[in-house]
Amino acid sequence: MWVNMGPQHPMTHGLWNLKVRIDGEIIVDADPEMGYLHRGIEKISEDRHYNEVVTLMDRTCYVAGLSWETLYITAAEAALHIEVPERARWIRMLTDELQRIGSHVMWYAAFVQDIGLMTPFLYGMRDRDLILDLFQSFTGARMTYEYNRVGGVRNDLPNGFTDRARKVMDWLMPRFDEYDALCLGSDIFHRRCDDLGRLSATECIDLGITGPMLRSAGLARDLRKDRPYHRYDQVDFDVATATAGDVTARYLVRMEELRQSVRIVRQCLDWLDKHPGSVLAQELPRWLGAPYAPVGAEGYLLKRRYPSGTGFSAVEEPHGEAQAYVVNTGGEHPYRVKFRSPVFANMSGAKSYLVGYHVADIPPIMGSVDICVGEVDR
Amino acid sequence: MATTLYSVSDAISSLLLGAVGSIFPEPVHGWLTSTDVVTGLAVLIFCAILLVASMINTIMLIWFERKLLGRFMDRRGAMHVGYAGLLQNFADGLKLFRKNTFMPREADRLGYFTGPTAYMVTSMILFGILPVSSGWNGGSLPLSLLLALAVFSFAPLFIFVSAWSSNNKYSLLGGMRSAAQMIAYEVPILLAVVAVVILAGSFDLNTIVLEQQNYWFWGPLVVALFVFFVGMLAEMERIPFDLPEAEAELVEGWNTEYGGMLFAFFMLADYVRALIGSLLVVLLFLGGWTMPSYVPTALTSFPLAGIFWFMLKTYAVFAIFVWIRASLPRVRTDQLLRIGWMRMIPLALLSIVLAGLVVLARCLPVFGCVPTLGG
Amino acid sequence: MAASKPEKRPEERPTGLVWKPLTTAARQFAKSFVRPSTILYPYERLEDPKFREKVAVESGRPIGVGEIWDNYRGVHALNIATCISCNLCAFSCPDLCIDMVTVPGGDPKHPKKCPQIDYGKCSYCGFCSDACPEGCLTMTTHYELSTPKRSEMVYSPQRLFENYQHKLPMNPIRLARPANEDAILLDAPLCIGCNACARDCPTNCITMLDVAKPTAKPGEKLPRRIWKEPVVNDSDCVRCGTCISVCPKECLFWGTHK
Amino acid sequence: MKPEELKDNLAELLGPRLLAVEPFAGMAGRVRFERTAALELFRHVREVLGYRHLSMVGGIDWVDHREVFYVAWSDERKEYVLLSTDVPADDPHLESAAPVWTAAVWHEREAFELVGILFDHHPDLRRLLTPEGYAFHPLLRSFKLHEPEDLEVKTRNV
Repeated sequence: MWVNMGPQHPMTHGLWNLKVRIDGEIIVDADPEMGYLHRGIEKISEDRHYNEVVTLMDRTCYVAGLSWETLYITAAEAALHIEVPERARWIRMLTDELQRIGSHVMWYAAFVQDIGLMTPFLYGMRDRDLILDLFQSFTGARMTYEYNRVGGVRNDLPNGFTDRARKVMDWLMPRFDEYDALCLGSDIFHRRCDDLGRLSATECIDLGITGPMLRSAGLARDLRKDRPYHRYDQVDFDVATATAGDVTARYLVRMEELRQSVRIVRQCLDWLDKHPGSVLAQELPRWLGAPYAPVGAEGYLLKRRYPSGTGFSAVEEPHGEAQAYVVNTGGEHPYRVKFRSPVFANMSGAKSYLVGYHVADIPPIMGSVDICVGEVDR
Repeated sequence: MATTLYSVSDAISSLLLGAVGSIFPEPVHGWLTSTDVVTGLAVLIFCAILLVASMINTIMLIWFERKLLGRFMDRRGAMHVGYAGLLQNFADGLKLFRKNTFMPREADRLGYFTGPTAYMVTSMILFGILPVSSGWNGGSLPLSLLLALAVFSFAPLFIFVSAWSSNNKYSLLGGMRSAAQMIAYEVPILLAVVAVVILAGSFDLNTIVLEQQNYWFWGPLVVALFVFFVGMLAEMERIPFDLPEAEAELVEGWNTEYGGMLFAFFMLADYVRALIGSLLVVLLFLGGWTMPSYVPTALTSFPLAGIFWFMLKTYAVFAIFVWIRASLPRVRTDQLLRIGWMRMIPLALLSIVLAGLVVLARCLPVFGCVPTLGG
Repeated sequence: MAASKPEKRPEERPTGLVWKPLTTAARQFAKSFVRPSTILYPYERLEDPKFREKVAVESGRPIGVGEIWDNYRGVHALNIATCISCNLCAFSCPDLCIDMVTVPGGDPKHPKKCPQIDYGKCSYCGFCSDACPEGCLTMTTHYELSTPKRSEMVYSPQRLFENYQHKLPMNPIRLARPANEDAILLDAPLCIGCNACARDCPTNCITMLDVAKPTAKPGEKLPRRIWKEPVVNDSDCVRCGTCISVCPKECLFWGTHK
Repeated sequence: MKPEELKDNLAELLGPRLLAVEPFAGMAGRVRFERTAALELFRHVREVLGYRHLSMVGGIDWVDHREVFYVAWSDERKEYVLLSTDVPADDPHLESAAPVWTAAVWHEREAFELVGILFDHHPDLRRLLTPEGYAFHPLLRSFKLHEPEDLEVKTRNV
């Protein structure tokens, strides 16, 4: 019997359809169907200024907007040959890590709800709100930040931000122990999640699965360590790994990453306290600094050509490894923007980690993938 | 035994009929005040009181759960309608009442409408059986416990009927799970109740409570209490055993296709069953309306004190159900059934043995009594 | 894969107990009676700093420490009096939700145009207020915009001006603007001296200066043009590019003074 | 791995079908190859050079031709490599990488539906994001989002 789980279904956490074939309560086949949230962000980007694409990035992944902003903007800067001030890089690293905390806490909230825990869901939402408060205090919005600009970030951190962020971090650390008590401390959680959705590291690599799912299978692959971007080579942190490759292992990896992110955030705050400076590059082409000149068709009003180039960037987004590929042919608009969404790849292997388990296992397994449909469909 | 609730309604009935009859001439007056008519109206009034009281209790139970759950989750629960949201559930009920009753095109008409109604009715019948305080009950039967459990276990049938007839894959899966789960947990519940019956020597709930005047049964029968409690969690389909309506994978389980008042029936019946589960726990293990002798008499002798203490205990037991709901995830179907058959039944059998031992111990010369079975 | 044999977990696992979650939830239960984290929104508002302090003290959460709300990007406020109709806000809008509409107060030949914002499309990115050279279009922290009619989501300049007059709290965050800004340069041989740029310049920073009419060599035909050329006063120029877009010969362009 | 090393390594295998190996910021290099060499190159890159993890497949429409690029990651070398090839716009066929990298299945489906690259021997070449039976390849330059007049009006609206 084929059952359509979606596009309107409590398990999906977004708009997508998981078609599963079941035999009694056992899954024998699975086929995810995507595209319900396809907005053509790559196409719209071709008609926008480099800076205006940032507004789309917040909507690409609605739980990790700033990670996607930095992903796109680093690729765009590489394509435009622009150097970024040191302080802006650290601020980007700070925002990436705050966003990772926000996203993982959001994941925790959604995941525990899948296995029937309503209480931690609200704890997660409550704690994520503090991260959103922090974001709001320097970006001006709670979810759609529009904070990054080509050449840096829009504005510096407000006065007293670092103290505020430290207070939030201090408050969050004991909350993570509370999360663990509610999940790992419960035998039922282990009954539900152990040996579920198992994947070995080799399978993960073959299927293109990255992020916490891959690390839970025992491979310590983290772009922040392997290919340091921003200033990750200057901060201390450990890559969280587990060995079992099942749902519990993914939980453990994400929880450990939360704690490591707090560690990185604290180092960033210390650095930012000591090193004031400019946050936006000074040598920007006319149409990249604000305000924006009126434009006609591609490059039509520009007598001056800018060097073309191709930019590639890869960041360790909360869901996995995201990449952006920006082609600049010298106009005000990018010629082509291509994103690689980690969830897209993680979901493409759905069949291999669903078949053989029960229908009741679908929510925890798909929950442990941490699906954000916005970035899958783009 | 003439129950107090019935005598109250009888009095109301004769008063009412006397007053109405006095304005009519003789033959009508005589007929109105005859015993048959008075008794007939008394039964109706009795039912009305029971219905209203149990409905209000059920709705207050929902409010109670919402508020408690809210506090567990670091929020407030319903706040807007009435003081602290007291009237919120009445408003919700009114909203559901106003909604259109619809039926999916391919659904089976008979089963689709019969299922929720029968589920509701069988749940409500139990209020006529369970005593609330000494004398405050509907029918006082020598086998009221057995009848209560028999009626209680009708539910899977009607759930399955409504699930199957709504012609939805999720409903069907939920209905099948529900039936399997309820049947699986019927057995340990009955076995645990057997332990209580052995100790009390009666199937009559009144007698069981009276037997607990000296000591509540949860002391000697803690294993049975545990089994009964877990079994009730499953029967009531509450987290961690709420698989039939596990909303993460089965949308809403067996009531996916229901809306409006039919959905309200399910919702209400669920809470009726939750209330009855809590009532049964109190009646069987926590001494019903009796209080230990060291509680000052002033606290146990005011009017309706029995009902007060009884309801207090019931809500306390329900609060534990809510506490569990707030902190545990749900288990999987196969695990649930395995727990039911492989853990709960042996424990229930053990509790029967324990009950027998307690009965035997009672006849030791130290206690100075003779062993009795069936007082 | 499901088929693979489950291995032994290295992480230890609690044995058969659910005690820890129960106590954790109970602790939170006790705590929430002091101050649950819900805010009764229409009655209690986090914009009020005193209330924020109260919540923070009672709940122990670092909520709203400092000026969190003051930086919010909400509905716009427009000071019509200082608006120079430069059109930069409309150009910079990624969602094309800003229209320039005529407001009373301009001369009939060059009507004054001010932004009208369609909040049904607006994404509150703040590019327009970043772009505004006069600082007359700003974002306030006001965020309650719900309305039963779609047409009411379109805010006319007058309505935005009301926001300004009501002195809603302004979002103080400003873009860190790059120091070097390009200037308008002239490709002189192409210019025909038509005065279009000077006429449409919102800041009147373009003056048409005479250029010497060259003497025609024998046989050569001088171009038919007015012998004037625009000169841009860079300190007054807001870089709106209006002159570039109205230039019929496309002889103005962005560049840097060498 | 330096681009030169990469070039030496691949030149032996592909000969003239290897067009160029250019340096690329943040990567081992950008390998441009003839499309006939696709499967051979993919196999070599994955199994001999160890780029086991396929990250991204994308297409670019350059109007006269289309470019397809593959990004792969090696855990041993800890770096990416970019493989790109051109296919003519009127015959956008390319050998699918799915037999080599399982991960390519969905990525190539996406490249097919958005840029219209036809991957030969792909196990399941259906549309992924757009509805079934959708007639367009939206990321082609010929697919216009809005009429150019819109922009024209906006610019002149001073």
